[in-house]
Amino acid sequence: MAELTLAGALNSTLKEQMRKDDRIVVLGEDVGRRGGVFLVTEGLLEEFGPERVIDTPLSEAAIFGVAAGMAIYGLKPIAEVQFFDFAFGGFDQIVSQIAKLRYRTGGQFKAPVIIRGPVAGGIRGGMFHSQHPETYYVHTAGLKVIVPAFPYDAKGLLISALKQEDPVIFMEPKSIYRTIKQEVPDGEFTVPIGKANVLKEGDDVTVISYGAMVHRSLEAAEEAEKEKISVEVIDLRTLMPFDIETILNSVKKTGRVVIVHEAPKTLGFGAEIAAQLAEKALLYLEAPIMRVTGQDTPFPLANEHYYLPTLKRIKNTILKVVNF
Amino acid sequence: MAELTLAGALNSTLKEQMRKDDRIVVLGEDVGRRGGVFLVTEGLLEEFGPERVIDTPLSEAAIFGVAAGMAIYGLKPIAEVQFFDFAFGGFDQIVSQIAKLRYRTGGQFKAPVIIRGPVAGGIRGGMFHSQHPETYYVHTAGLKVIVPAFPYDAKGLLISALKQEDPVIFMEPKSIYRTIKQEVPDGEFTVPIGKANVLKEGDDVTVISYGAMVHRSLEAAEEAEKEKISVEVIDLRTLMPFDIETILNSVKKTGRVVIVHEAPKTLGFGAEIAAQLAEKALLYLEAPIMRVTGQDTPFPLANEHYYLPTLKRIKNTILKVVNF
Amino acid sequence: MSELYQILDEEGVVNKQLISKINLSNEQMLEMYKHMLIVRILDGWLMRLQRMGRAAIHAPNEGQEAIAVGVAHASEKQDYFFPTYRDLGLMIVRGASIREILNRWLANSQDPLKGHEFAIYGGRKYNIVPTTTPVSVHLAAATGFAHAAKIRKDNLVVFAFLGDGGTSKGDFHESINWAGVFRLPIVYVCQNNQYAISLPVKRQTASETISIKAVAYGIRGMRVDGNDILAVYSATKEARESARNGMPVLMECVTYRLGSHTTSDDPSRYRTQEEVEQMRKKEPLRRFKNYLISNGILSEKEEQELRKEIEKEIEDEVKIAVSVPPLPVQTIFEDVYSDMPWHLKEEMDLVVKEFEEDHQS
Amino acid sequence: MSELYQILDEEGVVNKQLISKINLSNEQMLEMYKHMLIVRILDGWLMRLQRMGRAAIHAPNEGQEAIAVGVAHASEKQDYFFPTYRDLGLMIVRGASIREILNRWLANSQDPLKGHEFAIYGGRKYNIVPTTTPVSVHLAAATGFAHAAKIRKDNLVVFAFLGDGGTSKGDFHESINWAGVFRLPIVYVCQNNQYAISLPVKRQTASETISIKAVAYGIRGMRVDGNDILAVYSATKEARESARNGMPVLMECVTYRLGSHTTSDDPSRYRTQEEVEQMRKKEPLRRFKNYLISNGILSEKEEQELRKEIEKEIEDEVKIAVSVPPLPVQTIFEDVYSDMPWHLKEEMDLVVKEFEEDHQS
Ligand SMILES: Cc1ncc(C[n+]2csc(CCOP(=O)(O)OP(=O)(O)O)c2C)c(N)n1
Ligand SMILES: Cc1ncc(C[n+]2csc(CCOP(=O)(O)OP(=O)(O)O)c2C)c(N)n1
Ligand SMILES: [Mg+2]
Ligand SMILES: [Mg+2]
Repeated sequence: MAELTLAGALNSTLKEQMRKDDRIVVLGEDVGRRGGVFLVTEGLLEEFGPERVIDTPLSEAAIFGVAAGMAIYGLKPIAEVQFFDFAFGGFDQIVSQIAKLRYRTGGQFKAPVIIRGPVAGGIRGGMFHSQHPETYYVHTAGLKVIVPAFPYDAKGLLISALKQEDPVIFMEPKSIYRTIKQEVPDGEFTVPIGKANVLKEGDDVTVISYGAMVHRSLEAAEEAEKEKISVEVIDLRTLMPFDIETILNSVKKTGRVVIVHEAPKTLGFGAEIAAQLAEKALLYLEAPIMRVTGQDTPFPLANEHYYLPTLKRIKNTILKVVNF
Repeated sequence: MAELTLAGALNSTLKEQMRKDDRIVVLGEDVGRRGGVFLVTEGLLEEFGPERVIDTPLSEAAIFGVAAGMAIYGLKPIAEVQFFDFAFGGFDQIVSQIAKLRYRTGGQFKAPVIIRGPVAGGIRGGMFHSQHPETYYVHTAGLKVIVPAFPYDAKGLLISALKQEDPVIFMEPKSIYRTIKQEVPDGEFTVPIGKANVLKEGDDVTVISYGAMVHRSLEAAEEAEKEKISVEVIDLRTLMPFDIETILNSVKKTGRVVIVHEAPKTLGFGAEIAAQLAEKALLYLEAPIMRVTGQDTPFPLANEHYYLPTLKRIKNTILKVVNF
Repeated sequence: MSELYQILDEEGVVNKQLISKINLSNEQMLEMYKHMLIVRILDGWLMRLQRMGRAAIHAPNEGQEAIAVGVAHASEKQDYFFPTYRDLGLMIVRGASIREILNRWLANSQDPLKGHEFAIYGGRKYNIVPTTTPVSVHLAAATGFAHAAKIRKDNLVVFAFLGDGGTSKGDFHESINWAGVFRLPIVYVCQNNQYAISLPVKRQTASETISIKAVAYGIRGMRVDGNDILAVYSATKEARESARNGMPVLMECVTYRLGSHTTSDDPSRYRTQEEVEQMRKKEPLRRFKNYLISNGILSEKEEQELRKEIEKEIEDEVKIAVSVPPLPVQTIFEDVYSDMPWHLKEEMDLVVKEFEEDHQS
Repeated sequence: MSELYQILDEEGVVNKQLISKINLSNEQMLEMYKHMLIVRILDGWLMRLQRMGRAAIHAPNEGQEAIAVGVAHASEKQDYFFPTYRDLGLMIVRGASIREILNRWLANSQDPLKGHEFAIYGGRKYNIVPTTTPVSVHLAAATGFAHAAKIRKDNLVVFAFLGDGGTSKGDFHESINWAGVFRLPIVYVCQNNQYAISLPVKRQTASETISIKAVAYGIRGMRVDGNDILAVYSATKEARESARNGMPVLMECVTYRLGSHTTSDDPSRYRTQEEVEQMRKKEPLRRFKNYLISNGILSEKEEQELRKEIEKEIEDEVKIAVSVPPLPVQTIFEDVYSDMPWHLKEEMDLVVKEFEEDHQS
């Protein structure tokens, strides 16, 4: 048991798992000697050598596609994309090859690769180092999509991802790589894919979030509690599949919902939650479903504070929904 | 005035517009001598020559990116993608270059390209000739997205697209390229981008659709009318921006909504409509918002009839919502 | 790298010096001929099945049979293939039955790919990974497969197929460049059939040849007459050896697509019948047959009988295949994931109910 | 294509035969030196501004100044540039003021790019199109721009910049291949600075050189000492002429990145200080200065004064720039589209209201 950051938990999990299973291979730009630009793969090259920790050419399409080929062979590749903003150059590999392989071969072949890398804003990274592009992956049948918000979950979900047979998009909110610390057990444990986590129970309103915004949502909930509002906060943790049961149970109880995410609003993941609720829980809703999200613009360099959901905006929306 | 198919209307519009404006250039695989695999560009090479009708290498990234460069220069490129399923190889060009150019240069440069090509199922095309991938584009700020369902609209919207300054994703439902005929005026007229079309007024329920499913929705509405249900049918025509006003007005009147599209349900465009309604019209809703959509699987070769929204499923959903 | 490697000329006359280097028994040559013949005849049937509305689409192999058949014959059992949509020959050489191929084409309940996608050659037991339809996307997986084999120190070589059009894609570049950097056991077999649908190879690239592109990746280039099965066989042996020793190969096989691009294409829009007839003279079956007959390995009569036998078998199999029941509707929802998430169950239940209603009345 | 074209050796000793072919006045050479010096000094300031928390990020130019400056000097007024994030020199030669560059870096209310993206060199009036951050994506637009110029029969050449890492991307391949097929007026300037962040060029490709990749596209390859501004200038002139006549060029400029990859990189993780010091001996400013001084074109004293002058100007400008007011919050919503759709208005109203509340109390 050690107190670890999100980046630290990922790093030590990679090491633990690679020691156990020599089929695990890590590949990506600068993952070796450099240890990755956020040092998530630090020390791997030294311990596991250049055959299993592969510094690759600047070729996102090849990185993903090669990982798929390795997975078909029987290895367990973990491909790092330096920033998820750069994954679009290999998007065809993900959408046409990785996501569909099992389906189009009637289950004969599969490509259970993990594609992991940083997402999210808050580091003054501009439009190509800040995006939160989960929509593109959630909408693509065949992929599982994970966004941990805590070191413990990051470890447990990464191990779950390694244990199963489907390709996984594993998004790491870079703004909290080193800001959140948590006790994380040594050794193997899993957090199930598809299970949300109710971080805080409450009766008046449900706040649903994932990634870095979970922490801001918790803060906003605390502020709202000061005004005698009882807030339930749900961390989705996995977006595909997502935990409809936990969402429905909570909303049936509170009747009010605020969804918080960094991605742009239009067809951001909040749209799917709202649509599910408008179908399955309409009669329970006592107020409009509100989304507090990133703006429908490219991610700006200046004023990113206002581009992202602010604490104030989340809190005000909670109040608005409760006072509706 | 002539009775034209959707493909025919597009073809003659291209010719008319290219005659008027020598900055218009058409480029894509097999668009020249072959006339495009659906013959939408038939006869263009003969009339406008190889400098303006460019048969390109098999390079989707370059096709889109080159079009962007031509647009920066001041030409008006219309890039054809043979099937929208193949656009993912050039997705980075669309997302990182075309959609964001105006924004990232503070308005100094722009890339008003039109990327057009066939979408939709119903032709036994399997998973790589049938997708309806609008979500990927609607979620990408900076793009406008158009899906015509009628020859008249196809012409009017294509001319609107050519007149404005933003990049446009122009999706042509291939299953109705030659099945729908309509009188289409010669010469120039426009259909505004961002305006839906109320095809049929009704009081009991609103059916919202776009593309080929508009026609099936109309059929289902007719069948429902036989059972004395008054159905309003809206053809969205453009998805980004989409016509929230027409949607809200209709739903405030009917209180009931069915959304029909071919794309998979999860984060399909219906999710955004449902979310908007759950935010802006909750108190008017008298029944759950139902989506009749393609399935959350890759597009299958066998049994595509059941993969797509069937007439029966649309009609039953209308009944269900009305009888809720 | 721009010279064309040829053993049999257009009339089937052999280059004695070159053939002496190949170790091929008469039996094996007859087998190769038979495989080409099956491809030729079955190909025609698949075209007809599509025209009859039975199959969705087919990409004809006519004129290119020597490449897949020749490469597969020169491969070792443990080798792996990443074909395109035009490589029926690999399936035949690797032992797929005509029945299975027909079931795939008809996407019926015995289609091992469950009707999820058309026209895909491949299967675990054949060491063939079905292609993606988007051109050249599969090359990266082929490269990764070879990379894994190298990591595991397994003695196998990967053969990745592509067309001339496929060389224009970014995935071609990223994949082959990668193979060069990591010195992988892989042979990229480019079937330069002069066309990508309507576009001649000059519209794909200004490079002198396709094989010369190997220079850009520090790998070996080879240029082979793809209508000469003996040249293909022999070059593949050499390429395989090179790849196994850490020098990947880009092997350009020069051929010509005699048929349409697919069943939905009309080549008269973009090329003349004269051109096709001119090229037909170079086609691989006649050439190899001439060689076999003039060297007393096969007689005209035996050849006729072989043809008839194959025709008959396919006809019989077609009759069986067309009466196989269709796929159940649930298969739409299978194999998306290893387990079925709640939302797919929800969707499946609706569809199955509808299907049952439709089929009980 | 693997020989290195050089006019000044590492000590600034000139190859007399080669220099006689170049037509450069003393004034112009002094201008070139001054531009390199501005880049060198301003580059240091941009690094410092980042460390002070004023600028988001910077990619240092140290050691590579000769390339952008040399190419820009050899270009014609109407030519167009598609740079990367490391090509400050283009802005300087094309006349951007230090004030403007600082405003961009600080993303303040006078940033002509409205704070929408960082570190992008470009603007309409400079004929420079700002790059995409995703590597090599911009090459396709550069190619399309050249294609348009050819269609319009306009007399201009496009210079598209990229790094050695950029050659591994599919977009590099698709773009250059296209330029080959259509014989476009374009020169691809590859700054081979030996590294892509931590990865040496050997990890990008197994090809002998980068310039040799031209063979794969049927275009011309050139290999130039990128630390020798006279070689860069002269090679660019030749490349430009070739491109204008329908033979595109891939011009590899061999150089070395003396600094870190960006302000957020720590190169001690992946290379030794000795290597850097070794390479520093070849850096372009010292070399050119030696030439200018030993040929009596510049004196030590003049050089010192020039440096001081530049230092002073930048210092003064920094003082001004840091006090320019920040960007208003509305700019977040500008330039997404040519008009503002309803949903952006809705979002903007909310954000502006919040901003105003935050700033009135
Ligand atoms: C990325 C992509 N773009 C377009 C297509 C449509 N298409 C199918 S086959 C083909 C031509 C392929 O030519 P080539 O690679 O030479 O192979 P051949 O068909 O000649 O065997 C095209 C353009 C596709 N399948 N994938
Ligand atoms: C597609 C893409 N992948 C990864 C990155 C992250 N990244 C930024 S610069 C860089 C290295 C680029 O190397 P090179 O092309 O040699 O240019 P240099 O930085 O040396 O000038 C990388 C990997 C990126 N910007 N784009
Ligand atoms: Mg071909
Ligand atoms: Mg570099």
